Formats: sequence, C-alpha cells, structure tokens
Amino acid sequence: MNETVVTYLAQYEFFDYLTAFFGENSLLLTTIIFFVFAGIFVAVAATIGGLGTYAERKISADIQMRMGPNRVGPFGILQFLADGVKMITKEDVMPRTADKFLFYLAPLMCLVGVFATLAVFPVSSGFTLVDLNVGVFYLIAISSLVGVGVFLGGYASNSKWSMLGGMRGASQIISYEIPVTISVLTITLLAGSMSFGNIVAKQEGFLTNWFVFHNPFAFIAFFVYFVGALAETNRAPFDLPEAESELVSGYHTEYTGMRFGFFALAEYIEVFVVSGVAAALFLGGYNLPVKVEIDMIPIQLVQISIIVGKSLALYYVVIWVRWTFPRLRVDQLMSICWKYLTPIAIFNLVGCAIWMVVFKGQSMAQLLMGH
Amino acid sequence: MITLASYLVISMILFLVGIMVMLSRKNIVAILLGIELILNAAALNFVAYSKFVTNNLDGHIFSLFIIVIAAAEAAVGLAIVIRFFQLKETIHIDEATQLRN
Amino acid sequence: MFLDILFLGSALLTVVSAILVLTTRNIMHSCIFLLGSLIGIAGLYATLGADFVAVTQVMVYVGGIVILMLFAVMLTGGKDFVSKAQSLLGLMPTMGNAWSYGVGGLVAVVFLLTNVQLLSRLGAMAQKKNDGSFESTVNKIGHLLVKDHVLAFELSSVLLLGALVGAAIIARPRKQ
Amino acid sequence: MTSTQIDGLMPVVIMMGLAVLLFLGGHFASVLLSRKKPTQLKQTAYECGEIPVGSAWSAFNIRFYVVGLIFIIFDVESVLMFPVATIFNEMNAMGEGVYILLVFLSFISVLIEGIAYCWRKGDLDWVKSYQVSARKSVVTPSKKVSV
Repeated sequence: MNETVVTYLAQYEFFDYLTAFFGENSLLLTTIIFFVFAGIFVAVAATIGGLGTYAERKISADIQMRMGPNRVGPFGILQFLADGVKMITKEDVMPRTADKFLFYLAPLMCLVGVFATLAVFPVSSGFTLVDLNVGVFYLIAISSLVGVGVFLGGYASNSKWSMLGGMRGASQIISYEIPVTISVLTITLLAGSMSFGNIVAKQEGFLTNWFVFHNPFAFIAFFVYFVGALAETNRAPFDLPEAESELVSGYHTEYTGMRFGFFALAEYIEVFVVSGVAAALFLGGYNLPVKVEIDMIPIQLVQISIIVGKSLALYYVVIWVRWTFPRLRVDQLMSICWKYLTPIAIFNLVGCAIWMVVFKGQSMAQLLMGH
Repeated sequence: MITLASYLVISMILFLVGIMVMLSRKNIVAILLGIELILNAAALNFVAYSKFVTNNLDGHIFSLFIIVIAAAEAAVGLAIVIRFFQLKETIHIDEATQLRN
Repeated sequence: MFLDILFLGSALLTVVSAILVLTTRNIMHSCIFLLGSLIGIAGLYATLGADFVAVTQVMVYVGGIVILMLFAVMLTGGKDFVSKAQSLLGLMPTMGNAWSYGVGGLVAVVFLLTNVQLLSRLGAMAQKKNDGSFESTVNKIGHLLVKDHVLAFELSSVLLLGALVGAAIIARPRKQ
Repeated sequence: MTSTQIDGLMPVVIMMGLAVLLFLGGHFASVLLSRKKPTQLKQTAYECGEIPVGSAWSAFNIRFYVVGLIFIIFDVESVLMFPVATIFNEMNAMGEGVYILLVFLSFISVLIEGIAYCWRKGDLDWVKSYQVSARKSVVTPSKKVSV
C-alpha cells in the first residue's frame, strides 16, 4: 500500500509521545509531518535549482577556460541569491496586447507540474513523501503539465517570436515524452511494479544488480531515457525553443522579473528531478553498495546522500553535454525523436519482454554466476 | 458523508454543462470540448458505481477504455476540423452545410 | 477528514471550471477551464480509490488531448478567438415548434421516472459511505486486462491504429 | 477518526499547494519591491526594435498537429501497456510467461505498424516532401494558408 513518511516514522518510540500529545486527532499530526517534510523538500529543491544556475555558469566557464562568477560570496557560491534578488526587484512588464489571464497562469502551471513530482521523488526508503503504487506513471503524467505551461507562455505573450517558441517547445516536449514513457515502461516491466520503493528495492546489493546492467536492452533504455529527458526539459543540444540566436529566448521572451524567474526555477528543478529519477530507475537509487538490515535514521541520511550524489553526477553530465554539443535544427530534432529514439525504445521494450520470458527474469550477472 | 448520490449529482451537472456547451457555441472546437465533458461525466459514473455497488474493477476498465476512445475520437475530430478550416477558411458551424466540399 | 477536503476541492474545481467553459467567450480560456475540470475529475477518481484511472486521466487528457485542442485552435485561425455573445435562451424559439417541445418534455418525464425508480432500488447501497479504503488497483487492472478483457485490449490497439492512419491521412498537407 | 488510506495522497495536494504559495509569494514580493513605470514602448511585444505588425496568432503549419496526433496515439498505447507490464513478472513466475508475451507483442506490433505507416508516408519528417501526396488532385483553397 502507499507507505508514507508517517507510516515509516510510526515505528519509532518518539512517535508514540507525539500521538499521545496530539490525542485523538491524529490527522492533524500526519498533516503537520507532511507539511514539515514538504517544506524541507521545496526549500532544498529551490536551493538546488538556484545552485544549478551557479553550477552551470561555473562549469561552462571552466570548459571555456575562463573564470565563472566569483564575486558574491566565497567562489561566487551565493551568485544565485544575487540573481534571485535581482529577479524580484526587476520591473514586471506585461505586453498590453497579451492575454492577461493566461500570461499569469503559464509560469504557475510550470511550477505546479514540477513541484508535484517532488511528492513521489524517491529520497530514501523511509523519507520519501509518499511511495504511490502508481509512482513512476504519476511522475510522467504530472510532468506533462509543463508542456501545457510552455505552450501557454508562448501563446499568451502575443509576440510572433514567443508564439513560435511556444509551439515548438510544446511539440518538442510532447514528442520526446514518448521515448521517455516507453523506457520507463521497460523498467516497470523489469521491476514488476510502478512504485519507486519496489523498483529501487529490486536493485539492492552490489553494482551488478542495477537495472542498467540487468540486460543489454535496459542498458540502451537508460541512454534513450537520458536523451529523451534532456530534450523534455529543453536542455542541451535540444534547447531550440529558447535558442537565443533564433527565437530570442523563445517562449519566455516577454516574461521579465519574477515571472521569468519562475520559468527558470522550474526548468532547473525539473533537470534535477529528471536526473534523480534516472538514478533511481537505472542506477540503483538510494541503495548502499552492501546489503544493510538495521534501519535507523542515520541510515536514511546516508541513503539520501547517495541518491543526491548520483543525481548531481548526472546533473554535471547534463551541463557538460550542454556546452559541448551544437544545437540541433528543428527537423533534425524531430527526426531524432521519431525516427531514432522511439523505434529504439520500442525495440528495447520488446527485447526486455522476450529476455524476461526466455531467461525467467534473471539478470546478466545472475546468468553468469550460474544460479 | 460522501455517498453514491453525490457522485451522480456531479456527473449529471457535467453532462448538462457539456450538452449546453455543444448547443450554445458556434466554434467547432468548442463543440468538441463539450463532447469531452460528456464522455468524462459517463466515465465518472462507471467508477463511482464500481466503488459503491459492484466492488469489482469492471468500472475502472470501462472508464479506461472510455478515455482511450475519447483520445482517438479527439484526434480524428480535430484533424477533420483543421481540414475543414483549410477548405472553408472558417470554423463557424453554420458553414458546414454540404457533404462534399 | 482529508477525504472530505479532497472530495469538496475536486468537486468544486470540476463544476466551477465546467460552467466557466460554458460562459467564457474566448476559446483559449475555455480550453484552459476544460483542463481545470479534467484535473478536478482526476481528483474525484482519487477519492473513489481509482488511482490508476486518475493518473491515466491526467496523462491522457492533460498531457495529450488539451494540448491537441490548443494546437487545433492555433491552427484554425487565430483571428476570431472571442466568439460573439449568444444566449441559449435566445435560441429557444428557433429550435422547434410547440409540438417538438411537447414530445421533448414527455420524453424527459419518462426518463426522470425510470431514473428515480432505478435509484430507489439501490436502497442499501445508497447509504454506504465512501470510507476512503484504498488498495492498489494496478495489479488487478493488469490481470483483468490480460485475462477477462484481452479481446478489448487487442481491439483497442486496432482502433488506435485506425485513428492514427485516418487522422494522418486527413491532416496530411495536400500539394497546394 | 482513523487515518484512512486516502491520506497517502495528502503530500500530492500539499506539494501543489506549496507550489501555488511559492508562486504567489514570489509574485507578491515582486509587486511590492519592483519599480513600476509602464511606458508605452515597454509594453509592446519585443520585435528586435521594429514595431510589431498584426497579431501573432496567425495560423500555423499543420505539421505541429501531426506531431500532437502521433503523440496522443502512442501516449494512450503506453497507458494501456503499463498495467500489463506491471504483472508481467508475476505471470512469468506463474508459468504463463509465453501467454502474456503473446498478448504484449501483438498489442505492440499493431502499433509498430502505425509508426511504420507514418514513416513511409512521410508524416514524420518535419520538412514535408510534397511528392508523397501528389497523386490525387484536390480542390485547394484559393489562399495558401501556412506560416
């Protein structure tokens, strides 16, 4: 069933004092615990989003042999706070001919679409907010709200540039959702369940148990997922909708001030969520390399650091890819999705299904080990 | 105190609003919006009955297939609307009078 | 308690957005209000314990059909977005003469009676409250799809193929 | 009041609420702190300096719709495949692996046909090659409609 943070904390003794203290309305207690953890998640996600901008500028500077931001705070670490303050104090201009209601709604949809995925993000075996048994599927469904938000952003500002950027951005996001969904389907097939907890639990133990090394098809599915996720968050070589050279930063051309800040924040947090999901589905999530039976709070903290470490490593790869590959044209972008990624993703899915039936669900390592 | 009747009331309201949208709007795309509302109202009833009355999951299966068919219908319907616009330059429902263009 | 909040919230969202779909003049706004009411219906499915159907609803409707509708509105001319005001009651006389309204009223009454009779026979079922019990439906749906409804499962793929080919032919740009 | 199972969905609603709160908070802060001098020029859409002519909401090329169409069909297909994929291992362990494999593969093969058709007919390529659909002569509208 859906284990939540509350059901996990209920095993501990201090929880009994809390229930005694709260007396009969235990619902209030669960709400408070959920609010506390959700607040922590949102704060951490916002700072990671902010640090993402800093890391992006620092790493790109490093790649281009120049110094990144280093004025604000030690090594420029507080640069994102300075950007945040600048965003807030900038004037918030809305074009007169814009569609006021949708202009206001577009960044909100992007934010809701990204933050709602945090409820299911597999932080650790106990502290995940809620381990829905439709977890992975819920995550893909909710992140499709961002596509609507991008389209509305482009449509509402009534300028030809942002309109074109919005249309292209939305069609890119929805067309790359297919390879991503089919690769996630391959993992659901391997794990036999859609909930993040089960998927990560099945990758327990040593490195070879990870789904990436489960069989060759899952190995390819990881790269298909990663490329599709890159394109879905409008990043790296696929960032045509907001390409400075052609579309003058595309769908959020007309957004200034804090509204633009929301779009950027949503994008960076989505990159973190997507790389975290890739780590959880393919790279063994929060499992420690060695099997551990005892279950205390410190173990949870170690698990959290493992999953955050893995997703930051993937985050680094995302930034690295952005500054090394040239931008793709629209028709190349679309033909890669429909003529290369989707057929490969379907091939992986069929291959995985046949592998599971032929080898009765054993991974390559188990076959080599002989049992 | 949520009983079966509360779900039936909601789906009735959705159904009526869907029919009124189909009747009162001149834009063909708006009529397709009304059709979506009506399909959702029916699907909601199936799931409500499978929770309160039959307790097996046939209602869920049925509403799943309603969603599948609504997606296919919307895809074909919107393709027809776009083709109609390209031939007639307008998507005002009163222009759709002949069977051949 | 949370169940009542979730139910009230999603029901309000659904009904208010559905009525706004009817009343707004701008087609784009009515598309977005339809999106709101579809999300509300997904919330209602969640209160009914249908978690897989709720997420399917969000995925297919919110991520697919509403974007398709937005594209269609954009592709069918961005000029006449705000349609003229047109009250339904104003249309009444043109929709039919006294005879058709009489028959319509009769049919409505008969329809109402059968419904009342059906609902009254529910009896014990009607009092059963929604206790928010909730167990995973995905595995059961999977088994049902593969065992009892496998014909519908395969036919729906043929239906999707037909829809894809048909819509692709219609939407294919002709040589101008 | 026992905490029923539905409380599992509370974090989803709380997260959405927090997102709205963050949005309103940020917006309110920017309304308070930012300067407000809406000059006429600032409020026109950005067109690299020229004066924007006409509304941006003109009709677009149809290929955006074809992409959305193919997406919705494959989206629905993957929705139907999720439950079958979750019980694949169970059935496999119970020895009915071949049966569920056949159901799964027949479902996918029908839709692979769909993508093969679209590929062959040139619907997938972004820049339409017109000789594909030149066979039939169709009465075309007088004014050419495309971006």
